[in-house]
This record gives sequence, structure tokens and C-alpha cells, in this order.
Amino acid sequence: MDFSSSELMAYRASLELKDADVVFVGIGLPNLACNLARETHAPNLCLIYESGAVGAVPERLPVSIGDPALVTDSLAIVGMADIFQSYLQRGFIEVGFLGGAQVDRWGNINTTVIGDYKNPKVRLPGSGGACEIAIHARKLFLVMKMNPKSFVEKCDFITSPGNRSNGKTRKEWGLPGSGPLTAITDLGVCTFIDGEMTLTETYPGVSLEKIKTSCGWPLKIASDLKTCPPPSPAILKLLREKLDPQKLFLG
Amino acid sequence: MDFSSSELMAYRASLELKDADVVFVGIGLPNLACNLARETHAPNLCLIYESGAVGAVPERLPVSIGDPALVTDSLAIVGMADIFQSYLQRGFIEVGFLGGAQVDRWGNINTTVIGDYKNPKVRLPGSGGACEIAIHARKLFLVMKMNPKSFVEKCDFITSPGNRSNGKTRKEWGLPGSGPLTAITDLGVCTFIDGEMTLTETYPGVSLEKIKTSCGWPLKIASDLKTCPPPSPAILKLLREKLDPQKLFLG
Amino acid sequence: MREAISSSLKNGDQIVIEGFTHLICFAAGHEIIRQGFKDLTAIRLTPDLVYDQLIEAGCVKKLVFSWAGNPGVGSLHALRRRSEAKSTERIELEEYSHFGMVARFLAGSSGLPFWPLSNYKGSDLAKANPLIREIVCPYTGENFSTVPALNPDLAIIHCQRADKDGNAQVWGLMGTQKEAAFAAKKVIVVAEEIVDTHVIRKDPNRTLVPGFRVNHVVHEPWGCHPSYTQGFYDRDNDFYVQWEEISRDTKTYKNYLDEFVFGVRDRKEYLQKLGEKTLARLKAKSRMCEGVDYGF
Amino acid sequence: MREAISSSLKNGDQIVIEGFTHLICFAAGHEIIRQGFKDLTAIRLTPDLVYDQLIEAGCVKKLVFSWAGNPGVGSLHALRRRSEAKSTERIELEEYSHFGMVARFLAGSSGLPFWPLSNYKGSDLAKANPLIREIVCPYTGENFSTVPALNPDLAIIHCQRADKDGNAQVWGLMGTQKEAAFAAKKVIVVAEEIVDTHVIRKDPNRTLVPGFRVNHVVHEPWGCHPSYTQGFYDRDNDFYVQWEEISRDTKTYKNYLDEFVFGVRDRKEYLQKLGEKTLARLKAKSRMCEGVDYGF
Repeated sequence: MDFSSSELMAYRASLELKDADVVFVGIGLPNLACNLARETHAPNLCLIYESGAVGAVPERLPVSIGDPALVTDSLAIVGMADIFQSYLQRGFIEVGFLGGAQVDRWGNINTTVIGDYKNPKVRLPGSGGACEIAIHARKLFLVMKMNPKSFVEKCDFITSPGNRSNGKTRKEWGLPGSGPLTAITDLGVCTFIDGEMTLTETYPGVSLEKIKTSCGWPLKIASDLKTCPPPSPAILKLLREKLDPQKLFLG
Repeated sequence: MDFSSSELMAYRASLELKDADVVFVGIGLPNLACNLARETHAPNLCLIYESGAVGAVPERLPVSIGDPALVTDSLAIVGMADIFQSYLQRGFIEVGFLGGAQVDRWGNINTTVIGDYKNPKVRLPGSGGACEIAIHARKLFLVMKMNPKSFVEKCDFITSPGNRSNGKTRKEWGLPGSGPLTAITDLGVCTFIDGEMTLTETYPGVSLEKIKTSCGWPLKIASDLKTCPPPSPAILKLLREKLDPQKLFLG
Repeated sequence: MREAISSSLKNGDQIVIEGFTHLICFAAGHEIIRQGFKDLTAIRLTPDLVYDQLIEAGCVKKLVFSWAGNPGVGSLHALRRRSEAKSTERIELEEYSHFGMVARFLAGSSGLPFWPLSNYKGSDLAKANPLIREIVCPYTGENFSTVPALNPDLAIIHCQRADKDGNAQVWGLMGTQKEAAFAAKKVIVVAEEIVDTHVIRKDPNRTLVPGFRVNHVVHEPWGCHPSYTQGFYDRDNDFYVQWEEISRDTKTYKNYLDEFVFGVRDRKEYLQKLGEKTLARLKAKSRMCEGVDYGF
Repeated sequence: MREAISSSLKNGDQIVIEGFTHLICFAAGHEIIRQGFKDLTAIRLTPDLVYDQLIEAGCVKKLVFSWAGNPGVGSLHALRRRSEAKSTERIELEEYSHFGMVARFLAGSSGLPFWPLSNYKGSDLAKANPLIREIVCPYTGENFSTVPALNPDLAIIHCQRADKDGNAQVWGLMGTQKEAAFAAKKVIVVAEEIVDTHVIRKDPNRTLVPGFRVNHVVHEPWGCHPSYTQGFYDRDNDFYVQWEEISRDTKTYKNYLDEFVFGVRDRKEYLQKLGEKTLARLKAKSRMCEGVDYGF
């Protein structure tokens, strides 16, 4: 059966979600993963968007996290002060997803600049809510495509702290959230072991060599390397016909 | 024309209000004064209650500051966090009224205990919102009946700071509000001059002697002592027939 | 209600029954008295009659508050009998102003251990309460007061309507109910009406507490009397006035508790005792607003 | 709108046009461009297209923000052309995260010079922005980050309906509109509908900004396009996608501004240019909710 790496990423990410989890959702693949989980094993997932939508049930795939489809029929709409103070900082967000332009072995993420901060080669959008999600989410998952430009030895700028940043571990910084637990990429899945990204699953038909050359540092490989099971035809049908028919996020 | 001291106090307090003032209203005489002002010279008075009612137009005289009549047809209902942070602490409350069990010459008010704090002779209700109103109201007026027990040389406890408390002036404490400007009593009206309560108006038929013996310290008397004009029959009619027909607060 | 209280509360807990004049859940307070809990730390801006009854019934070890009276009427006599020089038994008091209590709930609901406020300078309140402290602004160098976070073991939130998952909607005065619900470790939502979730979803801006924060949902019509619920029933101001008489004397106070708290099994029986005439007098005259459009 | 902007704004002011995806008042942004204001400090969590247009038009000296992109589509090219190594002209940037910006508005709207938050530890953001500082909790001794208060000279708040006094009601996403309105020195309320005050008073819990805070009220239907107003019109996602093409090239960008900003006298003419078909495509399909009872 044929499927794209984006479809596989969305499917694999959905497996990390448990029913009734309270999830802080971004746009793109994480959003697809959440909607897939709701359609399959986690019907009571509570989707929260930083825009203030709580328990959203979007009729259409939202193009932005402030889409009106996230408001209609939500369980609650609250101000952003409540989202960041009473939901996130209070510790009620159980799952967060992040991605970015660069990630290092400790799961530090850069969404700010490529190059020097004051004189950047590329000016990226910045943190948005990413920094506080990285700090407070009880369980943090990374969803990013893997290549030597994005999986780097050292981030040009640490927007969102991972398991070890600026010379200290999370514990030493006293960060309340879990920090990155899993990185779901288009080539395989990495688990953070002792805080460091370690390849634990490859995708069907992806060679270990391909993965190694796609990572900017000598990636640790788990001794018991598994192959990620491919999505079933039913899952693919859901993704293609119901969840992203316009292929907005599924390449 | 015959009238009670409460009627005179409500009338006199109403004269301190300007049209469109944003007023933090308590229950009792200040509330009557505000409603009288709305019926006469200040129709656009904006009444705010610490319970969260903004621009209230109570159909009946509220028995408590959380009365449902303060909600119906208000301009806005907000949480108490907004009332204290965004309305009062932000400096948007132009007028506040306070009273209490004891007041001293500097306008310090006690609504906490009579006697020692840890072992009080009488346990009073406490501050409620009084302390923060005394600190933040742009213009503060006191409304209290005068007798030697309530107008005292020294308050047993300073709940709400006046113009000079615990050895420092308001300025030295850095308090943003005006502090007490006027004290409206049942015998006369005092203005705070250089922070100290000074008798500036007597009521018709009230002797200076009576006032002096009703105050617990040698009360300063203004050289240009005036007599407060009595309320007109129209004002009395409003107070008795429309604003407090059940005589809840008008003795 | 019986099961919700017995499974959520234990002796010595910190409890908050929120609601500022509006939505004070007397039904919960009476159930706590009936179940005979002890050594509670009772937390409310305005203890009101419901906490005075908890105190008289011997459930309370400590009171955390900012205004303790019978609004517009008089004193809380059970409290006064336990807090004045002549008192034989005493309860512990921890006292703030309203703003200070609101700030404590804000800290607790925001996951911070403290909250800064511009308050208490020149007042004796900070001297009387060592938990009111100071902090320096890193930009202006000014001093500001702080209060510590409140994270009570249990918050009881009354609302007009909720669904079976506890998604609770409130209109009219909101007091500090939202902050209390997010600050507490456990939450009981008590509703005048249990509605289908689609009723909640049709107007999501009215939701004050999301279901994922709620441990128990109780359907208790008239659960706030003598307090009130906007759109359902008025405050029983006559009762608040009579209470001054009832509560001043310990014998009449005991008789009241015996008849209206211990003498009934639940709220239904309380309402029967109250009688049709009282309920008819207090029933709200409808003042509907229009709906708004959530379409796109 | 013309008079409201010209009488409220001056060169060099700090301005905030609030609204998170929802209720972004493009009509106000375009009027500011037409009137040719200069050296503005433009403040928004998400600068979005409207601030990118202010930047391209040369109105902005400094940008204060937390996420600068075209949501789900791409970059803000006017900004990138003025913030990267190869840029010939530069604008000043002051950068936070969303929570940091929300906290700055919270401080400003609460009358405090700072706001504490648990954030930024381990991140480079605090290193890049010296205004992010630290404070120590007086109870636990822990360090927390602080951000300074924002009190902009002017806030522009779009809402579904307001009365002539500026009492403004909003439903759907509320972003940080309330905080911005209370933080600012002057406030302009822009409404899809001007209603009689009794419409506001019938549902007071929906009021986000009270009239006494408002200096100008402007009636501007479709004032947010290509952003949206819940219950009135949908977000023009197609335009946001096309914008990537329009804005990447300075010539097509200039042509757009010439035609849709400088080429029209006001919002009415902009809407005529947009055309009936676009408005028909975006007009909201009604989804009314029910009213609630405010009686007692």
C-alpha cells in the first residue's frame, strides 16, 4: 500500500495520544494527528488552541489556529490570558506538539532566526506560544521532517528549551513540563533517552543509512530498533477523504 | 421643613458627585446619594459595584452590593479580578465612598476590630474592598455619623489608610489615590485641610458645641464656617417616595 | 450531593464554597454539616450565613476571609462568639481585603506561588497578617505587596447550567468562581439545570469552568437559597434580615440547624419545609436576552 | 474612521490594533497608511498582514511582537526585507513569546509596572531581550521571569456591536482585546453594528469594553477583511494564500497598496473594489444561539 511520509507522520503522532487527553494543538500535522485520534482511539480528546478555543470540534481543517471553525460548537471560548495562565502555566495541558526550523539532539527548537540574532540570514516568525509550551506541557512531542539543515549539531537560537539547554538540564533549570519525549520525523521515530534523541523506529523502506545522513550529528541508534507499522487502508481513507481532502498538509 | 439627618447626609453627599463620574458604590447612604445625583444633576453617573456590576441601574434599592437588581440592565458584568485590577488598581475609579466604626482626624478608618486585634472587644466585619478603595480612589469621601465613639483620637486598627497613617503621610507611603477629601456627617461637613479633618459646614439647627462634644479630639474649625443649605422639598420627595420608600437607610 | 461531598471531602481539608452574594451553594454547606466534617479551613471572601452555620455546627477550625458580616443587616454571630475577648472557644482567623483574597485565587489559578498587588501600604492589615509580604519591581524599584497562592483541596461552584461532564455556564455576577475552580485540587459543580452538551456548545463564550477540571456534577435546583441564582430565583432578603434574630441567640440558632439542616435528608426536603409560598415569592420574573450569531 | 484616526494618533506613537486572527481591524490600518503616519511603534502578538502593510508603507519605526508570519502560509515579506542581513533598511524589533506579550498587556491593564510569569528559563529569548528580567517569590524563593507593562498611546478594538458610547460586545475569540483596551491611554472602538444601549444592557455579560474607556466609536461594516468577524463574515483564507505571491515582490506589493489602500477613499470604496462575489463568498451562514434569563 502506498502512502506519503506526511500521512505516516500524522498517523504515528496520533498513536501518542490517549483518550481524554487535554492537548494544546498547533496547525498542520499535529492538528491532523489529533483529529485522526478523535476519529479512532481517542474520541474524547480535548483540543485546546492558544487562540482561546477549548474542546473545539472543527467542521473544516483550520488554516490558522484562530479559524472561526474552532469557535463554533466549542465547549468554551476564553481569553488568551486564561489560556496561558490558568490552562498552561497552571499545568493542565497534558500534551503539546512542537516543530521548527532547527532542532538539536536535546530537543531544543529554533523558530526565531537562521544565523546571528541581530543580523540574521533568515528571519523566522519567532516563538508564538512555543517557548511556554516547551516549558509547561506535561508531555511534549516533536513533529519535524528530518534533514541535515533542520536536525543540527547546534541551534542558531534556542526559542524553546529541550532537555538540556544553555549548559543546564531541565531539572537544573526547574522547568515543570516533561520536555521532549518523542520526535516523529518523516524517516523514523526518535525517543529521548537520558534527554538525548535516539532512533527507536524506522519507517518501512527507509534505510538506516538514509537516516544517518539526514541528521546533522551522529544520531544515537537504539539496540532494539523497530519498524513502525504502516497505517491501515482505513486510516489512510480517513486522512485523505475526511480529514484533509484538499491535501492542505498531507503532501 | 422637617428632615432627618440621614436625608441631609444623602443629599449633601450627592452634591460631591459630578455628571459622568465613575463611582465605586457601597450600600446604604452612599448608594442613595448616587441614585439621588442620577435623578438630579448627574444623570450619566457610572455606578460600579465591587461585585462586578458596571453602569448599574437598579430598579430597587439594593440590600447588598451583590443584589440581582444590580445585574439586570447593567452596561457590563465583569469578574472581581477585573474590578480590582483593571478598574480600581488601574486608576479608573474616580470617586469612592467609605465609612466605618472609627475614624481619626487624618481620615484613617477602622472596620476590623474594637480593642486589641488578637483579642478584640468587638469583632467587626473587616476590610472588604475598603482598604484598596482608600488607597486607589481618585477622590475619596467619608460618610459617617459623628459621636465620640466613632470619631476617635486614635483608631484601634487602621483598616483603610487616610491622609497620614503609621507615621507617614500618603505621599510618603506613595499611595496613588487622593485620600479623604470630605467627611459628611449627621452634624456637619468636614474638609480635610493639609490632611486633617476640619469643620467647614454645619447643618441648620446644629450648635457648634454639639459638634465639638461629638468629636473625640479637639476638632479644627474653619474660620469661614458655612451652614449647609437644607434639601429642597423636591429632593426630599425623591428620597422618600422614589429612592427609599421602605426607609431601609433613611432613619 | 451526598455522594459528591462524602467522596471529595475529608476532615482537615481546605474548602471553598465560592459565589459573591450570587450563587452561594447553601445546599453543599448543609450537606457538609450533616456529614459532620471537622477541622475544615473554610475559605471565602464573604463567609456569609453559610460559613457561619458551618462554624456554629463545629465543622470549622480556621476561617480565611476578607469581609465577615450579614450584608446590610448585621453580624455573623457564630463567628463573633468564637473570635472576641469574652469568647470561651475560638477559631483561627486569617484576614485579607477583598482584593487580597481575589489575588490569592488568581495566583492559585495561574500556577504561581504569589501574586503582586498595589495595596496595604499604610494599613494595619499587613502587620496583622505576616503572609502579606513585599516584592520590588525590577523596572521601577517600587515596592508592591504580595499574597500567597490559594490552592484549596475542594472548590464547590454553583452555576445556572452544566452538562454531565461539568462544563459549567454562568451569567450575572461571576465573583471569583472561575479562579477558585482553576485554583482548587478538586472541583464539584452544582447546577440548577443539567443540559445536553450541545446547549453548552451553542454558546461557548458563556462557559466559566471546562468539564476537564470537574470531579463531580450535582443537579440541585434552588441549591443556593437564601442566596440567589440570576434568572431562576431572587435573594431571600427577608430571611437574611430574620437571620439576625435567629443567630443572635444560640438556642434559636440550634433550633434552626435542627429543623432546616439536621431535620432534612436533602435539599428536596429543605424546599418542602421552606414551602410553596416562599418559593413562589422568590421565583424570578423572566427577563430573556437575545441570542447571538456564531456562524462563519 | 478618518476623523477618529487623525484626532487620536500622532507620529511616533505606540499603537496596538488588537485581535488574534479574529477581529483584526484592517480598515484602521489602511486609514493610518492613507494618512501617512510615521515612526510608529507597532505592537501586536501577531503582526499579520495589516502590520506588514504598515511596514511596507513606511509608517513603522519599531515592531513589538511574538509571532511574525502569515499563518499557515508563509512569511511577512515587508518585515523580512527590513530585518535580515541583506536588508538595506531596517526596523527595530522587540521580541517576546505570546505569553510574554499577554503578560505585558495584563500588567498594563492592571496598573502594575511588571507582570510575573513562569517562562523563558533555558530559552535564548531572555538573552535577546534585556526587558525580560527576574523576580524572587517571597514565599518559595524561586526565580520567576517578569515582563514590563505595556500602556500604548492608542488601542483599536474591533467588535461585533457597540452603542454610541462605546460599550462594546464581543463573542468568539477574544484574544487580548480587553487587556489592550484597559492598558491603552486612548481607545477607538470599531463596530460591525451600532446598536441602541438597551441591546447592550439586555446581555451585560457580553460587554468586553465599557464605554467610559472609549474615546471614539466608528461604525465600519466588514472592517476586518481579510480577517473575520464571527457571525458576520468568514476569514478570507484565499486572500491570505494569494498574499504570499503579492507580497514577495515589492512591485506587486506596491500595486496592491496603490489599488486597495491609496486607491480608495474609505472602507466603502475598498468593499466596492473587493466586489459582491467575494463578499457573498465570505458572508457567514447563520448559527444563532439561544438567549439566557437575566430576571430576578
